[in-house]
Amino acid sequence: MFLKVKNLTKRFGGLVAVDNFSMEVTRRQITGLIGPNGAGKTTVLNMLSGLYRPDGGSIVFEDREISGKRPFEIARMGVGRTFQNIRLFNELNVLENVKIAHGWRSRDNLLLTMIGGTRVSRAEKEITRKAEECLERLDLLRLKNEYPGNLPYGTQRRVEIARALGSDPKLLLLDEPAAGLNPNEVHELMATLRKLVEDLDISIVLIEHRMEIVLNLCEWIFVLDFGKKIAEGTPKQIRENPAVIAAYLGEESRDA
Amino acid sequence: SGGGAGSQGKESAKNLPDILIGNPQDLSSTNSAYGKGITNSAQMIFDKVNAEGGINGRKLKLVTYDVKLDVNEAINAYKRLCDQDKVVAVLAPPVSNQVLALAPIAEEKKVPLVGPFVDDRCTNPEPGKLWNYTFIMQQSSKQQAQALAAYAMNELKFKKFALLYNVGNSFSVSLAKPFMEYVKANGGQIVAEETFQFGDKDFRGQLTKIKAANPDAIYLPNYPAEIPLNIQQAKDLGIKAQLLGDNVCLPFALQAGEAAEGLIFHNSIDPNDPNNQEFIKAYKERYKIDPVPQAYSGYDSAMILVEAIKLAAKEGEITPASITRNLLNVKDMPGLQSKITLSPTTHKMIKPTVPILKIQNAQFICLTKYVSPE
Amino acid sequence: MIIQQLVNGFSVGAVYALIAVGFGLVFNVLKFSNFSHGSTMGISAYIAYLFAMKFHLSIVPTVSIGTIAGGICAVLVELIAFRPLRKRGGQIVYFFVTSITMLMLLENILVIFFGDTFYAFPKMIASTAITVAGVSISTLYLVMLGCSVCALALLSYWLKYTKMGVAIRAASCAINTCNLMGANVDAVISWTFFVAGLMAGLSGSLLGISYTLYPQIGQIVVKGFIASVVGGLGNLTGAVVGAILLGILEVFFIATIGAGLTPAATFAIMVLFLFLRPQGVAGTIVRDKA
Amino acid sequence: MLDIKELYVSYGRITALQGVSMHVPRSSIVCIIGNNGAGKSTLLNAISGMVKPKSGEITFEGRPLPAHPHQIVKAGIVQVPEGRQVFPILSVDENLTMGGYVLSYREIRERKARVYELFPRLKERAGQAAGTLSGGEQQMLAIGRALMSSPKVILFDEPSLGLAPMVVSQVFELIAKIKESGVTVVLVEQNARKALSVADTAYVLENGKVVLEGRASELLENPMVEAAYLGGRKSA
Amino acid sequence: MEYYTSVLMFGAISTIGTLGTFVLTGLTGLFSLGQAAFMAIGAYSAAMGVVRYNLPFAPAVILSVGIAVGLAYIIGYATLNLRQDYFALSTFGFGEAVRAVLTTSVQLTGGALGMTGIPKLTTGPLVVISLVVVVWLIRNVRVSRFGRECVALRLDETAAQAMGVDVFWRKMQVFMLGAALSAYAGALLAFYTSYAEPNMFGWMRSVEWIIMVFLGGRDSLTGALLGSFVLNTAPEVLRFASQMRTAIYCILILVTLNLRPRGLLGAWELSFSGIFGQRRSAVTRGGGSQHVS
Ligand SMILES: Nc1ncnc2c1ncn2[C@@H]1O[C@H](COP(=O)(O)OP(=O)(O)OP(=O)(O)O)[C@@H](O)[C@H]1O
Ligand SMILES: Nc1ncnc2c1ncn2[C@@H]1O[C@H](COP(=O)(O)OP(=O)(O)OP(=O)(O)O)[C@@H](O)[C@H]1O
Ligand SMILES: [Mg+2]
Ligand SMILES: [Mg+2]
Repeated sequence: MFLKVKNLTKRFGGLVAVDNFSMEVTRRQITGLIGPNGAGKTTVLNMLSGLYRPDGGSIVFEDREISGKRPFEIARMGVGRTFQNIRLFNELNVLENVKIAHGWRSRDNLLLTMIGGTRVSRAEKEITRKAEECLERLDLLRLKNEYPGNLPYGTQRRVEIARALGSDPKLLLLDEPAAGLNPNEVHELMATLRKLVEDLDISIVLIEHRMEIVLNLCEWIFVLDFGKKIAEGTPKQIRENPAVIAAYLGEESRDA
Repeated sequence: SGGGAGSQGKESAKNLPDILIGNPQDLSSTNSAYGKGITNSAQMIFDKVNAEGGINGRKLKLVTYDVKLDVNEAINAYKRLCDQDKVVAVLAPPVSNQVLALAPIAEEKKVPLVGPFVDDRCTNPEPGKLWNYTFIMQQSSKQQAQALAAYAMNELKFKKFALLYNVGNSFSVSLAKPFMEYVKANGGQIVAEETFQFGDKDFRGQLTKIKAANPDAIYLPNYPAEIPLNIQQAKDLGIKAQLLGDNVCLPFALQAGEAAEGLIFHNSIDPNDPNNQEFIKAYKERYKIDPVPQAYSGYDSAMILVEAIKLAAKEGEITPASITRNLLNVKDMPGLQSKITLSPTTHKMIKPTVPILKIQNAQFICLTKYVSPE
Repeated sequence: MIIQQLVNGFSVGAVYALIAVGFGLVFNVLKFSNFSHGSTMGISAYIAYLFAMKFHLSIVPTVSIGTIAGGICAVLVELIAFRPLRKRGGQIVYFFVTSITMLMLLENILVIFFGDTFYAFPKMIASTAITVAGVSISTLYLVMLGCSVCALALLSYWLKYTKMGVAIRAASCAINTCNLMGANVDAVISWTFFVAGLMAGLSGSLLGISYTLYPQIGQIVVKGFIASVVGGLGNLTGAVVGAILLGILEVFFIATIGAGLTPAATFAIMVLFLFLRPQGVAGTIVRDKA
Repeated sequence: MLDIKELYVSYGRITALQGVSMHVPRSSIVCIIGNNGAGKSTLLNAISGMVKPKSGEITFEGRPLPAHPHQIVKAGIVQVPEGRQVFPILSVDENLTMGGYVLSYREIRERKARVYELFPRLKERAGQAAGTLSGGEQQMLAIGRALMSSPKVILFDEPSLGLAPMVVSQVFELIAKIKESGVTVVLVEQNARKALSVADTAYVLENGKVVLEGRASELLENPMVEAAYLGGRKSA
Repeated sequence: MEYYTSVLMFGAISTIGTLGTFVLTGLTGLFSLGQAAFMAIGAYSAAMGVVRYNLPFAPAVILSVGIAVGLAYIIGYATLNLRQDYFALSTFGFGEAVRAVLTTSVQLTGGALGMTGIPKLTTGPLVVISLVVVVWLIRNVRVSRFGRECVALRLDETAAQAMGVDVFWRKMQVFMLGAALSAYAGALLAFYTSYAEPNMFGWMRSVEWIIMVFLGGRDSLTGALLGSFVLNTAPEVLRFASQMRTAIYCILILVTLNLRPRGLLGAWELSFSGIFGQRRSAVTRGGGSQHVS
């Protein structure tokens, strides 16, 4: 199994943000994670990427237990992510932002770097090449020298995705990647994501409130409410699930 | 080259070049009061000499640089004074640490450093060895501290002593060590040795311990910012032991008010000495403040330089070398501190007197003038 | 002797506490170590001294004048050193640099004007120490402790329950958004500095009265720095508790291992404490939510 | 109510607004749509005084706008900024207090009660540091915060961002209600279809220029708008 | 002549220490108020190695650098995981502790009276070569992924972690690097002045280094060098001002920072056709939303 989450629990004081949540993700699959605001989706993602330490349960990624590992270790095992509230490095330009994610892959160390030499500059070139490739995938190459803080909100979201790709992840965790995009851009994004899965052989876990994306893109969807899983299934099943409609979609979605 | 702050020497009528004396002092940091005191006194003397026509018609001019308390700054300033300004002598800062660093450099530059620093190592790096270009113009810390110790043991018959001093301050340490050595060597006892660091303002913790050790006397070889607090807080805690102070107690111990009554301390001058009245009056008139202790020793330092320059002028050229040589030729100069003759082997004053003073009714009275055995 | 030492430590702590409350205000609220707080203390102490000498004032008017002088001085410092930097888009970290420079500058100004000698306030209170059952405590320390407790209560209320207080904290994380809410950020920050300055003036003049005056008197602000940080971010109560702990700790070490090594021992305890209790005395960890 | 004439805004080399003119009538909803980087947020920021226009003028109730953001808020214009921008270290309750900064304490208390009624979730979280709220909760807070000051004009910058579908509907209902109560609304939205359906008039921005304006219902039918901003077809 | 050499020597030695602060505080955003203490450790341990234990110069210096790095590791281990102001506080405490130990161990160090009789082994060429080498090393760090990662973790530690940056270890490396440079500078200093006293290494010296870095522009190596050069020579140039000197020096800094709020050079680097990477300064919108803790 690629990713297997079992009985994951997270508490904040009295609040149980994630309650015995289990899920499975297979290779080359886009999985949706939806639910009302405050349901615990981002919290799940934070635990997957190691930013939060779970209070219970296990996360097994490629047959290795990763709960309790530090975020950078998890990232190096092949889990990349974006943030719901954009967290780009505002004083680094777009290219450098992406380079950060690839940095750890290069085979050098501080002492070697200090002395310099061709080996180091070759490593740096490789990082640059890789970063530009990621930017290219999201059609951002022409913005590589811009500083993210000066870019429009929607573009910043795409830079986040490019940066998450920078480390060659096997699993990509996207937290509301389409927020701030207009419908046309959403379509482009969907195409991009599909292509990523095909080209790079990765899996994606996607949190989104824009139903058109989730329903079109995801093969399997998990629905959270108050930290508990209330449903899982194919887009079709989810759309018709009365519990999901009541808790999340609302009546109006029926005609959508 | 840079001009000194206080040097407004008028253009020499005959257009002879001024005789430049370097004056690297702390003017902007913790010891600025001393630096300014020395500068003030030196300026007074130089103005007087210049008003009388200078030396061989040449005016004396002070080249003053700020060096803070920084050793590197002192080195740079000294080198600059020697190389750029071409001074013939340097009025050294009263901070022994700086002179310790400068002494080896002076061996190369061969420009004498004369000043009221106190550490014996400034002239004798080790017993029997001599730095040729440094001259201590104050009773050395050893002379002062041991004079007080001797007085307390012989005259006051004290046996048990306690100390409270600033371990971070070389001045304090260089007084405390010989004091303790003397006491131990002469059958006394150090019942408590308490210390503090720069910036400390509350000493009750240490004093409480000292009180418990029940000494006959407590020696406080500290700086002006600390002495009044030492005294005040000791009294607050109900300590009855005799308090002993150092040569900054005049006048700063008085800041402790009534608590300072009865304090006994060593000093470099006797303020009641009729010889000194003229200086005190002139200083107060000119600078509108009481002279700090270093103003007295700075005065003597500048005085001996003037004397040496005069002797050198008589010999011929006024050069650093001739001044250095002639500093030892000044005999029995009537300084504020004592009659001053410098020893050729230690470059310290020969048998200087150390006045032991006491505060009585907010007045300083001289108990005795102890003549240092050295 | 043990009780006396405890009281000694507590007294020293009271002094630190008063400094920590003022220092902590800017530190907790605007998130930078404002070392110029120290020089504000120094300047107000000298101003109080000048007035006290000239008009033969008693303690209350002297301290009041010092307090107000501190407030004004701090506002001026903000105006000269921090505001232009903020307006031109400097980062908050640069404030630390300017504040240290301000500390050096103001201290130097004191040296230029007053550095010729050392000063002491005229005697202001009848009895400098109160002795109860053989244990003595300085009256002025009691006054300082009282002042810090009052100031702590007032400031905590101010920060928690008034619009201005909330706005100050809001400005610390997002000045622009704070502006968008209709708060005049310039005024808000000026007020913060004014209040912190009042505290500096108060502690400065009380310090001057109980100690001697010299230009570097403000360097004691580092104790406020230690207390505020140990206390825990965002918490003035923590700063005060931290200050008193620091005082007691110092006196304890002085009494046991001597003053020479006290800084080393204090450092060791401090690191151990922070290691065991990373939120400080009273702070809460506000973890970054991703 | 709010009149914008020939507004130019630039950031260094980049010109973000190139001569935008706009009329916002009293108690109406004006919707602004446009692609990423079209200059929508810049326009709102210019109105709130956060960026200084290079030229052009903005008048509010016949008078030029004051110079500083806080004065503009006093005059009655508030913004729900893009990306929420709640004060992370303040509690929910304190964030709301900040929203009512220009009011008296009594008014603050009253309005807080109303906001809590509107968003019960916020009430549950009143003491929590806003930085730890979920994305959607933060968005609710941002909206609630703007409602605190009883403004005459509210500028919404993508209010539906990160909200669950049900809440999105609620928010649009709320916006309609706000308008009913006599408040003027300027709405920037990516969810153009929903936005146009509540709006009275609408403007389409492209590269800092107004390329299309008109009644919202007309734009909704406009094939060009349909193609460029509504996704070509009804969302799935 | 010797005067100028002496000024330049002190300047160059101090610059070596400043470069450590550049990486540590400028790039990584860690405020260490104890860098001068590492300098003290370098100075004293090298001097003691030579004077008391008769070690040759080079091993003594290497040993002293090693000691500093070891201590940095211990302190870093305890504090680099904590909030950043705790790090500032701990390094401050460390500095004071080192000074206390140096003043107290009179037998070994001479205490407050200072350590005299250190042979004068630091020569001009040695200092110049050291400086050039150190600048080269730091330049390489600056333009490499390490420099970039330092800036990234300064800007957003959480995001950097999630991108695979080992934040703790990176900070540790930088801290040890800074300690090594400070210690090396200290050793050079001790064998140049042939005298050392604890008060030469107070926390204000660490602060001076920070000021130098920020004055030059925290992100710019050229800026750090410029800042160091300007502020090391300023006191000498200002000698004429006598007691007003410190005041003028401070006003100079304040005015500069007011006119150039991101330091003299911002993030600009001197570049010899590609030797240095091309950089432009970032003008970030909503700059106020930066949360510095
Ligand atoms: N660090 C924290 N401290 C306290 N409470 C927290 C913390 N992080 C999250 N919470 C709470 O846990 C709940 C779940 O938050 P989470 O961010 O996972 O929601 P979400 O499903 O991502 O919602 P949204 O769609 O609105 O982003 C929320 O109610 C939030 O307030
Ligand atoms: N601070 C800034 N510095 C430089 N350029 C900026 C700045 N802010 C915005 N811009 C530029 O101005 C243009 C308009 O940006 P704006 O944020 O107004 O777009 P928007 O329409 O709100 O986009 P989105 O829908 O993504 O939020 C963009 O090209 C952007 O890059
Ligand atoms: Mg979320
Ligand atoms: Mg926008």
